[in-house]
Amino acid sequence: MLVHAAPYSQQGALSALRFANAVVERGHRLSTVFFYHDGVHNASALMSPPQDEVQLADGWKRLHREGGTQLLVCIAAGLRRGLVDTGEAARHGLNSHSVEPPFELTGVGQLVDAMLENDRLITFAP
Amino acid sequence: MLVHAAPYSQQGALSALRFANAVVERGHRLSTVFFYHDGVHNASALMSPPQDEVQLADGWKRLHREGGTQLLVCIAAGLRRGLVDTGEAARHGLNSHSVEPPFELTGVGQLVDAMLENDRLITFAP
Amino acid sequence: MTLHLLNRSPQSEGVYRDLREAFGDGDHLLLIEDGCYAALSSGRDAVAAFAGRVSVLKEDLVSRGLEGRVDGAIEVVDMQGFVDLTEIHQRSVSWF
Amino acid sequence: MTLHLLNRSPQSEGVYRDLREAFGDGDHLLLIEDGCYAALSSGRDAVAAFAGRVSVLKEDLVSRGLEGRVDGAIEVVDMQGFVDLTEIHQRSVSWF
Amino acid sequence: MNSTSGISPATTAIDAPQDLLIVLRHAPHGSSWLREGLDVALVAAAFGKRVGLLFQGDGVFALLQGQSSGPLAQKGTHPQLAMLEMYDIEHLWVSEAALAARGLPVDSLMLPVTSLEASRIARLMHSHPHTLIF
Amino acid sequence: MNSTSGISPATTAIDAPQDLLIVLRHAPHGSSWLREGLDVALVAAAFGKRVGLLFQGDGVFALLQGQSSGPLAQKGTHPQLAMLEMYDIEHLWVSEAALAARGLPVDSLMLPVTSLEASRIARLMHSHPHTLIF
Repeated sequence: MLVHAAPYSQQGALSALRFANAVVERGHRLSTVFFYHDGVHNASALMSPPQDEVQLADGWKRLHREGGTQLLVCIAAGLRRGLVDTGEAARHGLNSHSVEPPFELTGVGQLVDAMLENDRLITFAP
Repeated sequence: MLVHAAPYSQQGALSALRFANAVVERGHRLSTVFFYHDGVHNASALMSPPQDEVQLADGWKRLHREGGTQLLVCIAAGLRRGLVDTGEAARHGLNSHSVEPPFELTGVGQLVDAMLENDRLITFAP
Repeated sequence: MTLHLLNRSPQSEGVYRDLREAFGDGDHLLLIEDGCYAALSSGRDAVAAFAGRVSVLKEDLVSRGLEGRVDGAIEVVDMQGFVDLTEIHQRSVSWF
Repeated sequence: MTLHLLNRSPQSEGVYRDLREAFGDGDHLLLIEDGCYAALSSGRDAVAAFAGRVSVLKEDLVSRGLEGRVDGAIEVVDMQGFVDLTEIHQRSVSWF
Repeated sequence: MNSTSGISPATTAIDAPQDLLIVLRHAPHGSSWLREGLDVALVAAAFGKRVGLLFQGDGVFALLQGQSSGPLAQKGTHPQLAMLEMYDIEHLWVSEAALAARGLPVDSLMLPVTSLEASRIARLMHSHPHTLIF
Repeated sequence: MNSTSGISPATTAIDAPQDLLIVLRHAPHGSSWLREGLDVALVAAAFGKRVGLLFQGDGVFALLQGQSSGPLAQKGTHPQLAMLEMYDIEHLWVSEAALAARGLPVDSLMLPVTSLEASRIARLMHSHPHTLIF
């Protein structure tokens, strides 16, 4: 699954998570979610939506915990947009970070691999 | 000035900064830039674009330093999108933050005030 | 055979135009998110080229208050139907 | 008198349509960013309703390779001209 | 031409410029534009400003009856619209052409609105000192 | 109908499906879609995959000659396009209708491309096992 849509700005991230849940419920394995373009914002550990709104990050983490789905964040798209894990923060001299496991920063090559290795790829756009 | 556009995803943030510089060069005072919608991402202290690309954050800070322009970030739009200063991080139990001075988290009321107090408002959209 | 997903209202005429070029024999279109507005009779022109091969996602219709307003030629599918469509078609592409 | 800013290509027909409704006597349109593509002769229909009251931002034309291709009826202004327009007009609105 | 649903005659006056006009061009649910535009309207009203709303383009879909919360309990914008009256936001205008293009009769909407033809929309914008488009 | 600029006859074959087809529908500069789509193409090619590109809609503006860097030295996408050949990305297709609607002759573009009418675009997509739209 490829997610280009940012949470809270566009519906695409909600649609993606809802579809992911439905696929898993059907008994399929969802091996990888790759976050690209503004979709990288799904990986932010700093989102604090109001309590009575959807907590998207929890949904993504549950997919990982319960089905082992990899949550991959494009590193090039992410660094430009302020998505950094502790390693990248140190390398860029930042005293804060915004990406935590199970989200992993990775290269676009992983998207290409995932596309060719899996039966199906579905994209959720902004 | 009202900025809805995120850096690196859309040209709007670049256009806004370029226009801001031109206005100041002309001798006008730019009292306030208000970041709303995806424009709140301009306030991220964690953006690490490649060295050979535009460093937008530096441009915004220079406006503040040289002309006293207020850099206001909508707190409701920002919290949903992972823009938190140290105070909000503490309040939400986060061990990292993404917004640092001279950017300030503030309410939409400040946008309304700025709109009514200033001669001109110009919006840069995504 | 390709499943095309489209999430833009008919207001985005360019994306409907490009989809028409790319839509082949045996393909299917699923309208999701703001694409649901193309399932109204006012959206008939936008999707006329795909006649008989268009579905729309029920959950997105319901939240928009569109459920009773769908053009008769368009099939309403729920989330399970969405998953079915991705199983039936070898691949999907997303237009936006 | 209002200065209208527009940053979408003519592909986004809906925003041009809504702007036409809102464009009043004495108003002016400045095309910026991807709005520049409406300054080509192929964009003539999109901006016909604003004839004689349309400018396009030079810097955005240049980066897109459009400088020599602008329709004769449209005035090219640089960043200083953009600032001038915001001084002349009491207010501006941005369409996207 | 100019018609209203007849419920609130106050909304017929376009000669009652408010402090701020908010133009809503985006449909509910698909993006946060509509919600964030309405947030500005509600906050401005709470700060004592007189606010008018113009629904244009896909923004008219915000006025459909029967909307509900979205997938994963995503909030809709209809609860915000239901609060407008409480905030004294009573000047609601809608593009006649936008309604017609979408086959929506003005009296089928969830709120009483005044439908305006194009020339009156241009006049509406001229009569307001401040306009924001969402 | 099918025409090429004549510089590279290899690009005429639509019967040469690649591992991955990237469809580019967005104009340069205004958003990062074009850049990020081309990044995927270049990385896939660097990983040894055979990649074809289809320019559709406003994506055809990516092929205009004479582009340069943007405001505040924002990089354009024309340097990425200039690198395609080095990455062995040689199958470049463009929508004939998209060019015509924008008044762009196929031989005025910065790269040799094969222009395709609608029915051939549908065939092109069917012949590729993987397609991504940007």
